Amino acid sequence: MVLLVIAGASYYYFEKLKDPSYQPKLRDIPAIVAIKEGVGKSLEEDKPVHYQMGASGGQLYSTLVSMTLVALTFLRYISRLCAEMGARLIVHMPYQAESIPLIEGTTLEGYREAGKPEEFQRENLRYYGRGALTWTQGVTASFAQEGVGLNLAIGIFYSDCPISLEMAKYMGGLNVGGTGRWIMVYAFAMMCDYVFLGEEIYAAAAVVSQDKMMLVGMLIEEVGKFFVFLLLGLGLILSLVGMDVVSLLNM
Amino acid sequence: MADLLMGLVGTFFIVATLSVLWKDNIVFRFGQAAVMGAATAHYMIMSATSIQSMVLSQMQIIPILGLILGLLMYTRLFTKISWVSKYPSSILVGVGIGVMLAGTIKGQILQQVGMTLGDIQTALFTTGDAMAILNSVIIFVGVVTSLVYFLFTIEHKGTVGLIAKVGRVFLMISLGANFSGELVWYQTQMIGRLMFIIQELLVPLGLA
Amino acid sequence: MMNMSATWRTLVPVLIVSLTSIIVLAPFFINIGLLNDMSNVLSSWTVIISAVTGTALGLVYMTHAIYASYQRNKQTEQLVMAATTYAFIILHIGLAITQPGGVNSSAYQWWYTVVYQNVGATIYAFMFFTLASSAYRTMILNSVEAASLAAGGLIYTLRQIPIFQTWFPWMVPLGEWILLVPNVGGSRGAVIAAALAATVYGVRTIWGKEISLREVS
Amino acid sequence: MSDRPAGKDENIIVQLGTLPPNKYFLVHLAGIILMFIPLIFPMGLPVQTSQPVIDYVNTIEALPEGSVVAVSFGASASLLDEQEAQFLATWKILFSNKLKVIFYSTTEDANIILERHLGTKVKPSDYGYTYGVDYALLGYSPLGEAGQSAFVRNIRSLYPVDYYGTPLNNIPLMQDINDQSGVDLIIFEYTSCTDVEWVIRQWVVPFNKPALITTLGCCGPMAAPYYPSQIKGFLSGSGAGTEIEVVSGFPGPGAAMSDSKSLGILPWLLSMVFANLAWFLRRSK
Repeated sequence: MVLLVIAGASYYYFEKLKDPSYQPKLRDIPAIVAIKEGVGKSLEEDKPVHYQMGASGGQLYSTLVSMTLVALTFLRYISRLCAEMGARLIVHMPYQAESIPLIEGTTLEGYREAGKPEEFQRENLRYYGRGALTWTQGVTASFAQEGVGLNLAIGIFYSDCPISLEMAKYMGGLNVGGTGRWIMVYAFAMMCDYVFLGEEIYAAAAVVSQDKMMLVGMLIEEVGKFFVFLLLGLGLILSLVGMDVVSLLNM
Repeated sequence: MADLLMGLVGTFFIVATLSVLWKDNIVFRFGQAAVMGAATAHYMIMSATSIQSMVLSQMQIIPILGLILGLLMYTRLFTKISWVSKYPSSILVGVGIGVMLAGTIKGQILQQVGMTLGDIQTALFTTGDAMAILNSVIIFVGVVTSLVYFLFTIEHKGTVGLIAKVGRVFLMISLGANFSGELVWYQTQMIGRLMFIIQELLVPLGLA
Repeated sequence: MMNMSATWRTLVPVLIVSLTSIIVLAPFFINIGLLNDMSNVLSSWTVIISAVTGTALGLVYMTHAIYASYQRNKQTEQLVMAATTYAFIILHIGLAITQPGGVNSSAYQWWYTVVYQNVGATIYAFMFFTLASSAYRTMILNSVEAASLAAGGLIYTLRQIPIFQTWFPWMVPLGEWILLVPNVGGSRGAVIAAALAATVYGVRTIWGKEISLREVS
Repeated sequence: MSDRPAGKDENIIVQLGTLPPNKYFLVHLAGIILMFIPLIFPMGLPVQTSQPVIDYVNTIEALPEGSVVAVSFGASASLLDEQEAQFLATWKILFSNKLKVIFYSTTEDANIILERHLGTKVKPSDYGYTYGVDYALLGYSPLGEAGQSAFVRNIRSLYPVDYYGTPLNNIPLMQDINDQSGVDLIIFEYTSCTDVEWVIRQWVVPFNKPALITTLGCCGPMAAPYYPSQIKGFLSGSGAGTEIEVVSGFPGPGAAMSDSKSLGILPWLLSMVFANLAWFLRRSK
């Protein structure tokens, strides 16, 4: 049923998109502006920009794939920004080797959009082997030896992320980041200068992509949220009169 | 002797890893280089073992097709044909999307709503005590207000702003609880390492 | 010719994504033997593909980074570190191949325990300190949000520490209450919101409208 | 606010409340030392038990003798300290209640740990168990949630042979068990917090199978919403490990950690008090 509502809303908005004057709008998310500031700061301090999508952020065939896609959208944005502004970008790749082709492709695409594909260097894509342990160590070492200007961390983060975030802070970097895994959001809330709380990464991805299709995606989602409100409201009334709402929803 | 060696080498790696808390130093860098090698090798061995058991030991057409798709991933390394790697990647993403859609809607949307309502119902009609009713109402308020915080099309001003603020308080308490769960867990890990040093190094040396 | 190649480069991958996801999704709604089989085949391919990339692709990129870093900064230390990494790779692979029992041999297990498992556990121990120092910086009662963060954090921490359970027995039910009531309220909202976002991503991808994948060249 | 380091003229409380990172290292060091002492000189502080843990033990003990329990084992080698006490106690309860156990793993590490611990720390043979008759090890499947889905529908499609290569049909225990209907209880053990949804989606929702989970301390909050309606009981973290040892009466590694935890947290708590005092002092100026 939810799928139907969302598919219906998608259809409505996709049709609406055909009108070129239509411009969807979302509320401000301060952390997006901070990304640009951070790249500027890196340039001033002559330090690289670091991008990480999580030690285990390259999951393509799991239920978390949507977050990998969000991380790729941001990767494209940050690589375009770095190419345009002339900052050096270091991408700490997740350990899932199967995601490497997509990551390299996306980074290159960002450089292409900025018109500087020749500045892309494969050596700036770092790989550290299996598991969170070596990844965190590798990232920490890279922070310590190459310096941190901006540390942008968006993607699937597991319990290992406090180290990479706190170490970036420790080495004087500006932390911007967020994850959709609610359990780890606390680390971002506590350690980042600017944070995307949970689902905000999806909205922010839509904004940075500057693509109407992505923005409309957020509107579709809002329809979904109002549908959930409706369910909650109706459900509350029905459950107060004693109907078995729970098994109704489990159908 | 072998036990003592394990204690020594193990303790060395523990100290090397933690030493970056003080500052970046050569012992930390050496430890990092070694672990990177070990982890990469372990991954390679595990992957090779999977290929051996899933493809090479059976030599059937479907696994071999999978193997070929996997090899296509390596086209990424050659600029001219790098686009070929999109094919296997697309299969991976497609499977991911399918699995995700199947599980997410029912488990994470409808059931979460159902549980929220179910709590109220249980509290009202089964348990019936005031505290349970209050708790279920607090949960309900938490769910609604935190969802309002995640509305992106409405600016957070006025009444909506106030509701979103309440939502943010709920979110923050939840974050705090997550934080402390992890903090105590990590402390356990630290204690575990100290126990390792005691058992593997100090006991063989006769110091504990 | 140009058009043809554009089709192969952009359109076909999008179609593959849509088709694969529909095949994997369908068995959850309808029960058709063929679809189930195809879905199983696709699942087994994902494992094989990731295993094939796992055998060497990462190593290629790692070597790139190590080599470039040495070119930039030709110091003996860099050389020693690179040599250490490769020595450990060779050591592990060598043990796995030569020792009877491979990864289950006692020699491999020795190294596995002492390096991989041990450092892994230490990394988690390390996190205790990073969390502690970040809390020291942020859990200051200077706003309602920070105060709620601190309240959730400190109370549930104290609830888990045995000595406080003895000193303040009321801390246990209070900690449980934080965990089971306000925490559940907040996290359910967040989980629902994120699930909706993920669903929209999924629907859009099946529809062939997802841009984060499409133009990757 | 308290980010700003203290000036020389400010008082000692503000100084202690705004330590820069390189000096805060000393608080960490004090923590390490205080954690170390009770490991050598144990203090034996008492432990309180909580409802999810009691329910966890009761659910297992309520099963009639000979019931089949599936244990989905997803431990990770680097996280053993957090989980060891939990699963060792769980196994002891399972074995002493004469339940039949099917172990299968969801992580690479889990198999190695499973084999090592069953061979050394909790030996099934000590409880009169025979391999194949009373318990079986099916091995590792890399499929994640899809693996759980396959397991509940057709075990043999996922595991044609067991861990040692014996066809499932030749294992007495597995003769009549082909899918979830042959299993009376699922104990789901995992280390990645969102994996709790696997057991909910694959076991509980479609088949309404009684489920117990054991996980890390940090995953407790994620599992809590499912308790007690969908999950009958849960263990999260080494604290629960200590508790289950108390509830079940089987001693294990959990007890030793308890004292060390109590002392080791004190320097940090103290520093938090100073951090807040420093903020209030500065604001009142």
